[in-house]
Amino acid sequence: MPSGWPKYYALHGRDEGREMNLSEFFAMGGYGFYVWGSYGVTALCLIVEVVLLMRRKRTLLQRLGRMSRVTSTEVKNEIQT
Amino acid sequence: MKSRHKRLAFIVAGLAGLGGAAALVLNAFNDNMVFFFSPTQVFAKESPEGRNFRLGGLVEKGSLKREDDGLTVHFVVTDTHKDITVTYKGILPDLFREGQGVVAQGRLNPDGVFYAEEVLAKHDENYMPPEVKDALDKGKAKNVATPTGATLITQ
Amino acid sequence: MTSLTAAFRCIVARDITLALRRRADVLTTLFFFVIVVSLFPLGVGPEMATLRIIAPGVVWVAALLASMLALERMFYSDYRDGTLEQMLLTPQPLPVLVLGKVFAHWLVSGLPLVLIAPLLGVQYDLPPEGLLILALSLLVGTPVLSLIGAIGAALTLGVRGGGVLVSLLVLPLYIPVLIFGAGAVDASMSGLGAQAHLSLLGAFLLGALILAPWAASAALRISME
Amino acid sequence: MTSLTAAFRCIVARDITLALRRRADVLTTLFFFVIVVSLFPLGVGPEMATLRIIAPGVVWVAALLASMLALERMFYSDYRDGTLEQMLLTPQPLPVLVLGKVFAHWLVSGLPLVLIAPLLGVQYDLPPEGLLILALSLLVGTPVLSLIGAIGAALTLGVRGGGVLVSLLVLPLYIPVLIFGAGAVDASMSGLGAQAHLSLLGAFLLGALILAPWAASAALRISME
Amino acid sequence: MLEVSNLECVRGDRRLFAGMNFSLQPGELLHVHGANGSGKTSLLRMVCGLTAPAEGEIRWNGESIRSLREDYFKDVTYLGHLGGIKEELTALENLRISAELAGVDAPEDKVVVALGKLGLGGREDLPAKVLSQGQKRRVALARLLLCNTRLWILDEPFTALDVAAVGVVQDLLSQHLHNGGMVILTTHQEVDIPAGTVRRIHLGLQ
Amino acid sequence: MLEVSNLECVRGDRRLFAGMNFSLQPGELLHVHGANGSGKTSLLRMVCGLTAPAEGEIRWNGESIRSLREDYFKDVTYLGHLGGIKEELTALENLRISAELAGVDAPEDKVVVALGKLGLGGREDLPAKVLSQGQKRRVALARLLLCNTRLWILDEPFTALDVAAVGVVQDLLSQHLHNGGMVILTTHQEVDIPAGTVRRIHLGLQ
Amino acid sequence: MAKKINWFKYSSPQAFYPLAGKMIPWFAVAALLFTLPGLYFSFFVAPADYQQGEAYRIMFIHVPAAWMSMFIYMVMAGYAGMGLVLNSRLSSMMASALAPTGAMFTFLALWTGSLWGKPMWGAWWVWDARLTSELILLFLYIGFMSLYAAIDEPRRAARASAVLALVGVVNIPIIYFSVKWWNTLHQGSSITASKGPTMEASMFIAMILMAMAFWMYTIAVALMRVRCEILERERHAEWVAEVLRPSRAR
Ligand code: HEM
Ligand SMILES: Nc1ncnc2c1ncn2[C@@H]1O[C@H](COP(=O)(O)OP(=O)(O)OP(=O)(O)O)[C@@H](O)[C@H]1O
Ligand SMILES: Nc1ncnc2c1ncn2[C@@H]1O[C@H](COP(=O)(O)OP(=O)(O)OP(=O)(O)O)[C@@H](O)[C@H]1O
Ligand SMILES: [Mg+2]
Ligand SMILES: [Mg+2]
Repeated sequence: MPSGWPKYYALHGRDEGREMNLSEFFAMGGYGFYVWGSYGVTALCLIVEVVLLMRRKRTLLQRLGRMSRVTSTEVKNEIQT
Repeated sequence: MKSRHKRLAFIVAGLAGLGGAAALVLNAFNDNMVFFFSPTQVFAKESPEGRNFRLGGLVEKGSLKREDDGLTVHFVVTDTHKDITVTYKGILPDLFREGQGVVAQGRLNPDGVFYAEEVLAKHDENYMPPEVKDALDKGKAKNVATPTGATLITQ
Repeated sequence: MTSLTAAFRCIVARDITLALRRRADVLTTLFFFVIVVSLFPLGVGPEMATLRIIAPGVVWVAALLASMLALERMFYSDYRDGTLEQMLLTPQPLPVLVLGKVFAHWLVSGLPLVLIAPLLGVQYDLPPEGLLILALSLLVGTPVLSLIGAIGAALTLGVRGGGVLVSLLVLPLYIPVLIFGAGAVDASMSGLGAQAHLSLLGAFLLGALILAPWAASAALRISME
Repeated sequence: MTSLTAAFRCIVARDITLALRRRADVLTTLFFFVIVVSLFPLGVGPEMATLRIIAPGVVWVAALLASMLALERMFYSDYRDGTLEQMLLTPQPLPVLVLGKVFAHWLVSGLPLVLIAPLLGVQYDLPPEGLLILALSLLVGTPVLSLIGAIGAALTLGVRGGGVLVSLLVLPLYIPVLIFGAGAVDASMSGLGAQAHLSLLGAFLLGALILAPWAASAALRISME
Repeated sequence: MLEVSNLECVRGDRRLFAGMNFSLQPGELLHVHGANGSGKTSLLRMVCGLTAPAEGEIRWNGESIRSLREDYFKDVTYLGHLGGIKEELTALENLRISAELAGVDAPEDKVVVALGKLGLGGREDLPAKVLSQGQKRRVALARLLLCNTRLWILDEPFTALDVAAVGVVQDLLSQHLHNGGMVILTTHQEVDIPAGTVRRIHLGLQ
Repeated sequence: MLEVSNLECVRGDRRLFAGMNFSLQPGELLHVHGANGSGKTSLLRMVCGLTAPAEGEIRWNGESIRSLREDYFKDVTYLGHLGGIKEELTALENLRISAELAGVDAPEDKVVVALGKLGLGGREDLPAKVLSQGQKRRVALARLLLCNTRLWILDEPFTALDVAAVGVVQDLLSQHLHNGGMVILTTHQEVDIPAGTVRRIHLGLQ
Repeated sequence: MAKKINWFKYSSPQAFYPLAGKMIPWFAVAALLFTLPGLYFSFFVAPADYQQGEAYRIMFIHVPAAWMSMFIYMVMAGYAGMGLVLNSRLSSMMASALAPTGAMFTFLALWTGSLWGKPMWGAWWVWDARLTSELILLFLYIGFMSLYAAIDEPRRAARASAVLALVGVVNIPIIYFSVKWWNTLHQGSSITASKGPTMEASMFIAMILMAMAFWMYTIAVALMRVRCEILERERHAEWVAEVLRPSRAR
């Protein structure tokens, strides 16, 4: 644990100012499941959303690219009429 | 011309209706519509008899007693005017503390003891580190304690 | 102004005539309500104590489902045969016509529920006061259901399979009505007085009366595009 | 014989394609089921003890209602656009086509209920064994509902407002399924073993499989006159 | 009186027509031609105000129909692919209700006369559902006799009609034009209107 | 081949016709005439076997169609007021499914050709709901090209069709008659069939 | 017509498409720049609470997610209304681009709330006013999206779902004031205009940082989605073909 880390108030703040260690950090004073469950799902949702969007954009561009190659002349005609 | 008059009439009627709705809402909030009953209400026989209801209030300081099985607990719920003893068998929520808000669901026995089937902790909207709390408690203990109680008791 | 009330009356009379021509429809909403309420003792078992507790909830949920199902009839048949199209092209303000349709719909599908609910409550061993409040809460609550439902029905008109999609749109908005409706009966039975719940329901009713016809007619115009 | 299975497969494939084209429909039956089951705690109050008692009844009643509502879709759209007419004029035995339609309908509207029911049961705090029996009873019971429902749907086809009239015809026949379905879960939870109930449900299924397609196709021919 | 300027119609992905301009004066009939799917129905619904155009404007007496709304509908009668006939109501009831909603006074005898003119005498009190295709269509057309609107918009009015009924409708149209009315119609049948100016629009190059 | 004897039709309270007799030989077309509401649709549905006659009998190759049932349906194609087109399916899927149910083998290219003949080339993969009135009707008519049944029963096949499509259908009919098929149709439009014998029935005295 | 007025320039999808493309990276970076110190403050600077100990750290995502769920709905309804009244395509596209993200934040508020409620209150879920109305919000989002998906014609879909969005707006004040109006189990607001935040400064800062991060994220994601939407709906327009040409060369 890098020693320059800030002070961290441990469980219920009785012995304030003590340096934390990693497993204590993950235990979150016994609430690890709830805290990490929240943060984890949140991160997951955000990341999944972004990934889905990127995929959507990629497939869309591919499809439109294919379409524009096939019908680009046709599209123009339609617009002129 | 004529349709404009109509439109005006519609708007007036609409506003009147909204006013009426607002009045009814206020009326409803004046009345008691509660998630739970306070001990005072229970003593005033406002709470349902012979069926389950929710009892809310503060856990009286120093009233919590555990039985030997480690599961059954007794404590007193107060709204600073009246007290009711509650018996509960089960796991208490972590936020359950003496002096803190609690909502218990269960029924009132004729002996005046409230048998709870479910206990929920209600807490206040203050967030601060413990030492600040200590300092506050030392200084103006009353001011901090009242809002907690107030949220529970006001309806 | 007189032309408005004339149009309103004309629509109400028309829809009620139509409903009487297909009386089966009216009776079957009612029948649905009755049968849902009566199915529960079959599914849940006949213990009176349990039944009394669940009674307000069951009756209200059944009323909610029944009036949701009846929604489909509010605009759909007019849509199919083109009379709705004609209604949109009428020199009357559409919200007035919509209000007329909703009112007729409620008379035919909501009011019967209100009238029969006390009888069903007796099945569940509700005390007289509970029965009264049950009927009252339904009397104030079911028009709200019809009004909110009109919006959903109008929105899903053109849409295929709208008959079920409508539940998705409408049920979330029904939830408050359900809570306060069933809450009123609960409160009165536990000796608390249902006034607060009822006035909230009344507030919903007023709000819906003002907003729903506008929203529904906007939705109708969109659906007919 | 091969032409029979080919026709059966063709109808099933067609109806499933159609269902996938209007996916909203499929999802909304499911949604209806979910929301009915979830409404009850709102109306009845959130006490776990009560909820656990009423759980099998509520889930079964909800399944019954959901599959009843979905019935309307079984023949109606085919009737409206004349494809049903064409089906009657097909050189295939009608009961086979009807069976195909019922099967596709169940795949789309019954099976999802079976799959999601255990999740909903968890809301009501059912024990794992109860959940298993719940799913099993639904797996055997919902096809019966679809089969019986097909008769009702076929009978009420031409009739205006049949969508609700169908409940009048079909619900009485659904009641035994409901009683034994909910009873199976109750029995297993009270430690009695659900075998007897489940075998009865199985008997219903076999009976319905044999009788319903004939009855429904006769009803269809009558409705199309 | 009716002016349409720079109208564009898009359905789904397809632009059916664009830059359409025409105007219609009293006594004129506009016959919209075009192959199946060329956008005739779409055009008529736009002119009625049922659909909003993708681009362009429709004006009635110089004002946009979007802003006129109900005041425009006072002057228009539309008859679409769907007749707007309720099957449970009798022919008589159907017509009386639609007249009342249109704000027109239609006493029973007047309606009976109108139905008689369209060859439905004696069938006034049958529910519309037992009428045949063509008879239903006739009931819908009887509305034209009752309302006294200036602009008639008729989408395939002659479908399902037998020769006699076609003749009646043709007479109706001539008379309306003669009285200074306006008509927009589509039909695939060849129909000639003796009186009044007939203008044509041809839709679609496909 | 098709013999109808002493047929009577009653709808509601009214007897539409009675004592009707006719027979149809290969290569013959029967054109059922009559005013609106004279019972044409009712007659056609009876001949299909959809409705039971009030009196009289219909025989196909000497056997009553009531007893033939599915064997009769092998030889018949019916096109009613409703097209029998599912709106969610594409034109292609619609046709392939109805061919398969009719027990006919219809590979994709054959269906595409049929659609092309009816002027729907390039629209094979559009869901039918976005097609116009007339286009839907064309899809329904394309069935005639796929099935190889002997007896076609067509209720107003020309409604909503533009001139080009009417021509195509006329050609289809001639060809079918030429190949020894039989046709029963109703239409209010005047349509002539170059090849084959055309017989007429006039319904209704009213 | 609208194109003549200058500040309407970007209300056309054609002009907005490249602009959105340019803005996305900025907002994405901003989101990251708020997240990092936000997380640092949440876990290392903010002290444990005197009552709730460490569990209260869920607040740093629960509250921003709940805020965003309501805020996005308001913005979405605003855009939808604009699309309805002004008939501008871009507004309706923005509305439908915001909906999935809004639904996600609503879900997250519910999820984190439940995970917080179990240890603190002793129940995953209670039917109190705040929780119920937030659940209704989720259903409204889902309804909006399904209605939009159920109608094939994009313009009609946009207009129909706009009506629904506007009707649903009444729910927002109910969510917000529910803790005042009813006696909920959910706590009252900690941040009020009159009293100021009733929480420690470092906690408050952490919450604000996370809220800013979510906000920036929302903008970036909504812009990405609206770009897809624009391409899909305008795929036949000439400018789309123009846009696609360089992407094919790449
Ligand atoms: C599923 C359960 C929950 C839901 C749906 C929910 C919903 C919400 C919503 C919508 C807000 C924003 C309202 C506003 O800005 O005033 C909010 C704020 C908040 N919630 Fe929750 N909540 C849940 C559970 C909890 C729990 C268990 C706690 C704490 C024990 C909690 C603590 C807070 C706090 C501290 C705020 C900020 C209040 C403020 O400063 O305005 N929530 N919640
Ligand atoms: N919702 C839609 N999505 C996509 N395309 C559509 C939609 N509605 C209509 N169309 C297309 O618009 C075109 C015009 O339809 P419209 O009904 O206006 O034709 P029409 O000229 O009236 O034809 P008909 O003579 O057959 O009645 C058709 O090609 C149809 O495919
Ligand atoms: N269910 C019914 N009850 C009573 N009368 C009916 C019923 N169905 C049809 N009719 C009557 O039968 C008659 C014939 O109807 P049908 O549809 O066969 O006529 P059609 O010759 O096809 O007319 P069209 O040219 O208008 O299509 C009509 O006069 C109609 O009123
Ligand atoms: Mg057309
Ligand atoms: Mg006919």
